[in-house]
Amino acid sequence: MNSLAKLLEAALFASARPIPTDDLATLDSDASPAAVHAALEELREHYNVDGHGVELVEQGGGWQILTRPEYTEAIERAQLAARPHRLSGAALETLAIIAYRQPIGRAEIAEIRGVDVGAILKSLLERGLVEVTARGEGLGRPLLYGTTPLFLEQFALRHLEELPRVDELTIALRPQAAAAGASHLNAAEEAAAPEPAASAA
Amino acid sequence: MNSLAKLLEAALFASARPIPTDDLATLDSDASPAAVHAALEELREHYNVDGHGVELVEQGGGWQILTRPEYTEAIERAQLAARPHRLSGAALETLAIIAYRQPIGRAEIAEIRGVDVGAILKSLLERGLVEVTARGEGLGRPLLYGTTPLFLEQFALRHLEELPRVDELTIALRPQAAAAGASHLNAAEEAAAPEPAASAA
Amino acid sequence: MVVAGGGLMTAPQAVLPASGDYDATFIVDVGTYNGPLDLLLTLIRDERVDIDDIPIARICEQFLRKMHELALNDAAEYLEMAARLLRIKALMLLPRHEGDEAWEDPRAELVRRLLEYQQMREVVDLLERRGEDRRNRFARSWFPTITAPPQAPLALSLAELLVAVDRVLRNVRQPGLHEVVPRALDVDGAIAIVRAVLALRAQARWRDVVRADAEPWEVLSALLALLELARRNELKLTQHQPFSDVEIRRELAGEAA
Repeated sequence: MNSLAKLLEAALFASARPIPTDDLATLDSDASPAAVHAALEELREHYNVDGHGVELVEQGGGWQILTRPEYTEAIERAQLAARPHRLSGAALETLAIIAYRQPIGRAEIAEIRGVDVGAILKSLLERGLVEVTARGEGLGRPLLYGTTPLFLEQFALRHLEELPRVDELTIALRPQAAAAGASHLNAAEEAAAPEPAASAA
Repeated sequence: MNSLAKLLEAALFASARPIPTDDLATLDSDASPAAVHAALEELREHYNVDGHGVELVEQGGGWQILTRPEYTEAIERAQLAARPHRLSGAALETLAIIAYRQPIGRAEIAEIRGVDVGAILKSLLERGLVEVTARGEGLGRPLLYGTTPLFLEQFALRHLEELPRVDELTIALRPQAAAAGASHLNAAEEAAAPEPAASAA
Repeated sequence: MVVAGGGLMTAPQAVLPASGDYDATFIVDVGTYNGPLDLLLTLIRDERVDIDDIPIARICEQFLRKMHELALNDAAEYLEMAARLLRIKALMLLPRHEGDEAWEDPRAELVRRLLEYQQMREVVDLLERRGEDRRNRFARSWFPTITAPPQAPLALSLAELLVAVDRVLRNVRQPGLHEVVPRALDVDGAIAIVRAVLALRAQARWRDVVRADAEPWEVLSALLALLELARRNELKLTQHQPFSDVEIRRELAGEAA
C-alpha cells in the first residue's frame, strides 16, 4: 500500500464514525482529491482481494471500516461486541416518514401513520436518529423533526438522496389484481346488495 | 489470510477493549490454542510486511489493533483542521438568549425556547462559548450562564456592548419572562403552551 | 398485483405465536399491526381486493372481527377507524342517481391515506433491509491512540446569531397571541347576594338572585352559589315541574347550625 493509503487506514481505524472524504483529505495537505480517492480505492481493494475480516464502505456521509457480516455472530457469541437492538416496526415507519417529509411535525406523522407517535419520537430522539430541526408556523409553533447523520449511518445510506424518490415507489396497491378475481365487487354492486357474511373463514 | 485470522481481525477491530488470548479462543470452538497463536502471528506479520497503517500489539492483558505511532500526529492535526463545525439552529437560539439576557438560568432559557436546553447548554459549555458566571437566588440557587471571551473572539467583538443592540429582544424578553416568572413546571414541555388566565389569577 | 407483503409483518418476532397461548397483553403491547391502517392494508392484501374499489362492507366486517380477535376494542385509534369504515359503508348504501356527476366516492379519502401509508411501508422495507445489513457489521469501538478529539473550529457569523435572535423573538411573542382573559367566576359574591335576599325573606325565586340581563359568568356563579348553600343546608331548592321556576327556601336547620 502507498503511504497515503496507510495514513487513511490508520485514521479510519481510529474512528468509530464515518469520516467524510473532505476530512480525509485534510490528513495530508499535499494529497490531491484524486490521490485520496485512489488511495481509498486501493485500501478497499486490498481488504477485498487480500481476504480480511473487515472491509471499507462508503456510507453515512463518509468512509468507514466495518467488520464483515459473516463474523458478526461469532463475535457476538463471544461477547466481544453487541449488535444494537432492532428498531420496532412503528419506529421504522416513523423514521421513514420523517426521512421523506422532513421537517415534519408530530401531528402530521400521526396523521400518516394513523396512530400517535409521541413515545416513539422520544425514543428516536434519544437514540440520536432524529432531531428537532425547526419550529412550524401554526398554532403553538410545533416542533419539526428531521433525520440526523447517525440515521444515514445506521441504515447504511450514503445520503438521503439514496432513498427512492416518491414517484419511484411502486405503489403496489394501484395496478389492479385482475387475477385476484375479487374485482367483480364494484362499488355499484356493493351498494345494491350488502356483502353476505362471506369469507367467514 | 486464513479464515481464523480474518475472524480474529474482525473481533479485535470490533472490541471495546484488548482481548486476552483465552477469549479469542472462544471465537471458534474448533480452533486449538496453537491455531489461535498461529493466526495471531499471521495477522501481525500481515500488518508488518504488507505495509499497513495499523499494527497488532499484545499489551494491557490482551491483544489489540493500534494505529502506527507515525500516523498519530497527522490524525490529531487533521481533527483540528477538520471542517469548521456549524452550530445547530437550536444552539444558536440558546446562545442568542444567553448573550442578550446574561446571566440567565437554564429554566429561564427553557421557558423562552419552549424546550429543555440541557444538552445544548452542555455542548455550548464544552465549546467554551458560555460559562457559569453566577448563581441565582431562588430555589436550589440555579447556575446562571453568560458568554465567554471566546464568544467575543468568535464574533470579533471587543466587549459585549459591541453586540448590535436589539432593544426589541431585551424588552420583549424581560416582561414576558417576568409575567411567566412563576417558572411553571411545564417549562420543558414541547409546545410553549399559552399561559391561561395568568392575569386573572 | 396486490399489496406487496410488508417485510415487517413477516419478520419472525412480529408474528404471533402459532399456538393459541398468547395473552392479550402480548397482542396489544407488541402490536401485530402498527396501527389501524396497517391492519386495514393487510386485510385488503389478504382478501385480494382492488384498492380503488374496496368492498367496504366486507372489509369493515373483517376489520371489526380482527379487532375483536386481537382484543383491540379499547384502542382508540382502531375504534376511530372502525367508525370511519361504518360511516363509509353507510354512505355507500345511499341511493344515488344515474349519471350523478357530483357524487364523490366516500372511500376516496381512505384510499388516499392507504396509498400514502403503503408507499411509506415500501420505504420501511428498504430501511429494514439496510438497517439489518448495517446491524450485522461492527464499527470500531476501541480508540487506543486518540483520546478526547479536539474540537473543530466554529463556523459562526454575527449575522447568524442575529437571525437566531429574530427566531427567538418570533417564538416568544407567540404566547401573546393567545392571551385570553376569562372572566373569573365570583361564587363568593353570589353567595353574599343569595344570603342577603334570604335574610329579607324566607323564600325567593331564581330571578330574585340573578338579574335578567346577567352575563353567563354571573349566571354560573349564582348557580354554583345556590348549590353550595344547599350543600351547607342553608337553603333548599325545589322545582315543581321541569322548566318551572326554581324555588329557593331558607332552611331553618342551616340557620340553627
